[in-house]
Amino acid sequence: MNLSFDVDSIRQDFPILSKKIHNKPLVYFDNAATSQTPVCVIDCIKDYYEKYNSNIHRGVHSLSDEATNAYENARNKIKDHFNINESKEVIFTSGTTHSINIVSNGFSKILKREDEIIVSGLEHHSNIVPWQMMIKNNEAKLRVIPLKDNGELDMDEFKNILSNKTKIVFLNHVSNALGIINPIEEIIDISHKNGAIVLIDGAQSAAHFKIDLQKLDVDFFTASAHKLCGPTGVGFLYGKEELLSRLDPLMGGGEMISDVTFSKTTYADLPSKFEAGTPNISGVIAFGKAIDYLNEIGLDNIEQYEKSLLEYANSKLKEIDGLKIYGDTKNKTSLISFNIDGIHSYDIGSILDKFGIAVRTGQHCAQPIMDHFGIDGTVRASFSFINTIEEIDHFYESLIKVKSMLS
Amino acid sequence: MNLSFDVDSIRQDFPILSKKIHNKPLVYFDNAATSQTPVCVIDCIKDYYEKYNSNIHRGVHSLSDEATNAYENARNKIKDHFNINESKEVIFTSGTTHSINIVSNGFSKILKREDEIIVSGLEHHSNIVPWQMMIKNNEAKLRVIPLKDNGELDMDEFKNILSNKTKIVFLNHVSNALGIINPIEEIIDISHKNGAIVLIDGAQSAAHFKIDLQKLDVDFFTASAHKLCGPTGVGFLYGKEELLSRLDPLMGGGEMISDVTFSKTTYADLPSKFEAGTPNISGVIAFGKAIDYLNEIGLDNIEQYEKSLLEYANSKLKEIDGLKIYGDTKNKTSLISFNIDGIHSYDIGSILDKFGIAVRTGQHCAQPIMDHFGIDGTVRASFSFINTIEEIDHFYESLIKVKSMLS
Amino acid sequence: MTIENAQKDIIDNFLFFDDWTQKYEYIIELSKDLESMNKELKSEDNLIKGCQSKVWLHAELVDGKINFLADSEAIITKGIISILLNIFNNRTPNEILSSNMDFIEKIGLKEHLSPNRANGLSSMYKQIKFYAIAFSKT
Amino acid sequence: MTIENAQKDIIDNFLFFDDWTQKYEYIIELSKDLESMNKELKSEDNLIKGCQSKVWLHAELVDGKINFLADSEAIITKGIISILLNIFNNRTPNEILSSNMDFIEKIGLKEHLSPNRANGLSSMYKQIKFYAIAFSKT
Ligand SMILES: Cc1ncc(COP(=O)(O)O)c(C=O)c1O
Ligand SMILES: Cc1ncc(COP(=O)(O)O)c(C=O)c1O
Repeated sequence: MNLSFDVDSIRQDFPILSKKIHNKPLVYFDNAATSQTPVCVIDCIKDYYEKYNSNIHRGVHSLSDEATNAYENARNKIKDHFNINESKEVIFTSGTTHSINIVSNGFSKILKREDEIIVSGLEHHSNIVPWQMMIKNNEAKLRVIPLKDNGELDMDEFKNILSNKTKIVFLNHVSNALGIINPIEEIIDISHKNGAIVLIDGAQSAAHFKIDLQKLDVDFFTASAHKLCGPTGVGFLYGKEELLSRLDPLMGGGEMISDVTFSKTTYADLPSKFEAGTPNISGVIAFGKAIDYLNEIGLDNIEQYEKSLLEYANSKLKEIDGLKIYGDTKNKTSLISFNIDGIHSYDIGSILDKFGIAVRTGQHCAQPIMDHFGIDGTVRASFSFINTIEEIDHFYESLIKVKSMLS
Repeated sequence: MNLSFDVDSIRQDFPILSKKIHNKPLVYFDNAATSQTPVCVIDCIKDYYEKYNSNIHRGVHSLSDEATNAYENARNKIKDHFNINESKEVIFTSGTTHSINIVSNGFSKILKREDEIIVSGLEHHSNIVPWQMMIKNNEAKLRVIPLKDNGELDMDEFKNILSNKTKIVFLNHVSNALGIINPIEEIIDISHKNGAIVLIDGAQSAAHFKIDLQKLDVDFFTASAHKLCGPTGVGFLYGKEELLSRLDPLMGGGEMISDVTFSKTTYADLPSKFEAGTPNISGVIAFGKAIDYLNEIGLDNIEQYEKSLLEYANSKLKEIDGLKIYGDTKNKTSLISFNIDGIHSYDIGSILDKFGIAVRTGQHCAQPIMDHFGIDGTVRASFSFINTIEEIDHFYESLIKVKSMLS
Repeated sequence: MTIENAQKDIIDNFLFFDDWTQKYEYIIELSKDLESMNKELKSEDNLIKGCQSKVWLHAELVDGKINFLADSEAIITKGIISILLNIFNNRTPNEILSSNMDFIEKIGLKEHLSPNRANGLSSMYKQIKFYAIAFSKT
Repeated sequence: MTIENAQKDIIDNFLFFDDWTQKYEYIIELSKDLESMNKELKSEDNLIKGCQSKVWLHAELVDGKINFLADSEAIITKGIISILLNIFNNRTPNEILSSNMDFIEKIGLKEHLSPNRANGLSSMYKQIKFYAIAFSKT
């Protein structure tokens, strides 16, 4: 166990952890769906509405100044945290899904019929549909990196389908269904050598380890605040300035233009061009606070602690007869996707809930992965640094009971 | 003065009103940019993160149920408040700008070269740009309802440009730059008789009087929570079911599809089809709370009280030599847009801020209206039910001082 | 027995149980009573949307009464279907249309009524009513 | 006089004032000192983006030093430009590039430094530096 990591005191930061579910203490193992929110982030939102709520930019009064400063300050925090070159390369969005749509829509007029897009076979819905919508317009071709038996991407096949027709390569950093960490360094490197642009979906990675975007040299990257101890309805899209400048915006509206008459519109500079309308101001500011919070704990500490949780949970769960873990590879985040022989995942989830344990069940918006394993869904327990060894013990014991009830 | 309206006790609901700006009490006359937030809405957000923060839909555990129920409950509140037929006709968006883009993007493939879109000359940027982006694709034509000298829409001209080529008529209910209430009943009626669909932007109207969407028989309607005592980053789009069903979604992602493989996607039913990705869950729930709050006070009371504020402010401001009010018509909300001879609006706004008074200055995202009056901008003081006669007196006296300083 | 009486019976049965474990064990028991459904009937058409585990519901009008057949992959869902069919099987469309689902709350299974798409109970009931409407028009 | 000394002078001047009214009246006074700018120079090219009131800034290199001409429609903005040009006019590109804007905070005009696009001071300073960079390369 990592001694420098005081999980008990960290848990004090999360008001929801004192909640009872069916009279049992809440055991929250659905961190991959959304993270819980520390009190400093909640207070930050409260503070905003109590003290300086105001529309931002172009305001002449002090409140608007204060809100604008806080908003732009949050942009700088994202920039620093992910080691981004310039703050204008940080676009605030309503989340990962929105970010991806900005990129796919932006390229929809740039790509042509002969062009190809490569998507991994490990994707969340959000990563597939925008491209399917896009290729309806330009008839580009969508190609898929197949999975190996264990759920990892088949890199040999990736190299096979990559060609000079490939314009965009697109995948999640970590699979939400399995927790597998993809070899994005290698993928970015090979793709760049072939002249393809790479967009990485960091929705499932950013909360678990430190990410340096300049070092990765990735072209686009995105994550959602609500999986990073931040609030719902906000996320960011990073893009290299030169690329962002080439893309048309997804939405038109106030702030994203520098000049409007009825006959002509001139787009404003970055980042405004992509931030049409009044943004989620309190959300963005609280997102900045969440990043501060994660840095106070330290992502390296988080990574190490979560690794120990995963190891422990893995060893316990494997004691259970008939329990099968999917994507049980070396390089993964603290997430276990499993089934128990002859029992439906929905039944397991329903009964675990009665024990106070929140897991997700079903396809995890990743039907193609389920098809790959020939299953209908899994139980997904996703841990984070707010979880404990004791909770995993309780989980193990509850699973034993579930099994005896259901078989 | 309306006696049934106890503004002092209402002001207690707004923590920000105890704020000092440059050591003076905050006088917030920028309500048209964003409304302030009552404590019950702030508490609602806090409550969400402290007690039932969870991703919604498809979750098997209690937290997810609780969050989903609260989220769908908010949808019902919007439905009831605006007298909408079915809750699935309420789409949650990130705000008015997003809503408008859903409609303009949705029609972008339906409209053809000969088709026409009519937009009023009283529009906010957000209402013009999406259509300019749209007609780049389909070469439809954008026509503008011109303004009369006093700033009202020229209805004769509207009838002239309306034809069987007109597919969409599109305007704000209330102008953000001038506060003029447009005759939307008449516009909807005439448009429908010509077979055109009408989208009304209610960003500036919904906070000021009661709106019955079924009675209006409007096809699409939208507003933003942050102008309705709610949080930032959320709004809604109402659309008649039959019309919403015909539109392709703006964004692709989780929840908005019912079936995905790599080769084909089937869109989910309403409203999910338009709500891709994790929505602003806390924002939507707090939006519902804000609607409750407005209903507790009563929009009829609000309307009457704000009318008295406007009348008083109008009469005071007109005492000031060289002060010119733009759009000073009978039918308007509690908003005054003005200039003082020989003084730039920015100077007025900057110095008012020193007196604690927050107004907006400039073009109010409505350059075409400014062009119409041949001016560069105005000072805009927008009142709401949290403001008082005393604040208007202070405003008047401060303006006198500003004038003497600057001329 | 009227629908109301059938619902009362179920409420009475559930009153016996002290804790949720017993309730769930009973539901699991009930799942075994469900008449088995032919593979061909488990078609795309009979699949109820909005349930996390797959649920199929098939209906036929026989002598003015509706015959339901249903199945699910999840055992708890199956048990709940079994309760529903105990109540709604072999009823006239009108009986079904004038019924309600209050008893679910009374037997402590309210969570299954949630609009949350993970839980299919409200979708199932909607579908049962949908059939009743369709058949009342024939 | 160095840039630093010019900034010190301004700080000293502002120290005289007890309240913001006097400060603003002084700024308004200063606006009148601004050398007038030819209409042709108020071109699209010389317009500084990101200011709520229109601000034009024109620069020329004369004998290794930068001559600035500027104007605004708003009097307060004009006064602030006047302060800036007092400091930065007739300096070499290098002098400008090694300067900073801390004095603005010291004279209590920090609000004008905000990244808020309504306030143009930071945009103006950026533009002044931009010219300095451009001319230092010639
Ligand atoms: C009339 C009108 N339409 C649209 C908008 C844009 O709303 P939002 O910024 O919330 O998207 C505004 C906001 O200022 C407005 O006043
Ligand atoms: C890998 C991955 N990508 C994208 C998303 C979508 O993120 P959001 O719902 O915040 O837009 C998720 C969320 O579940 C995810 O896990």
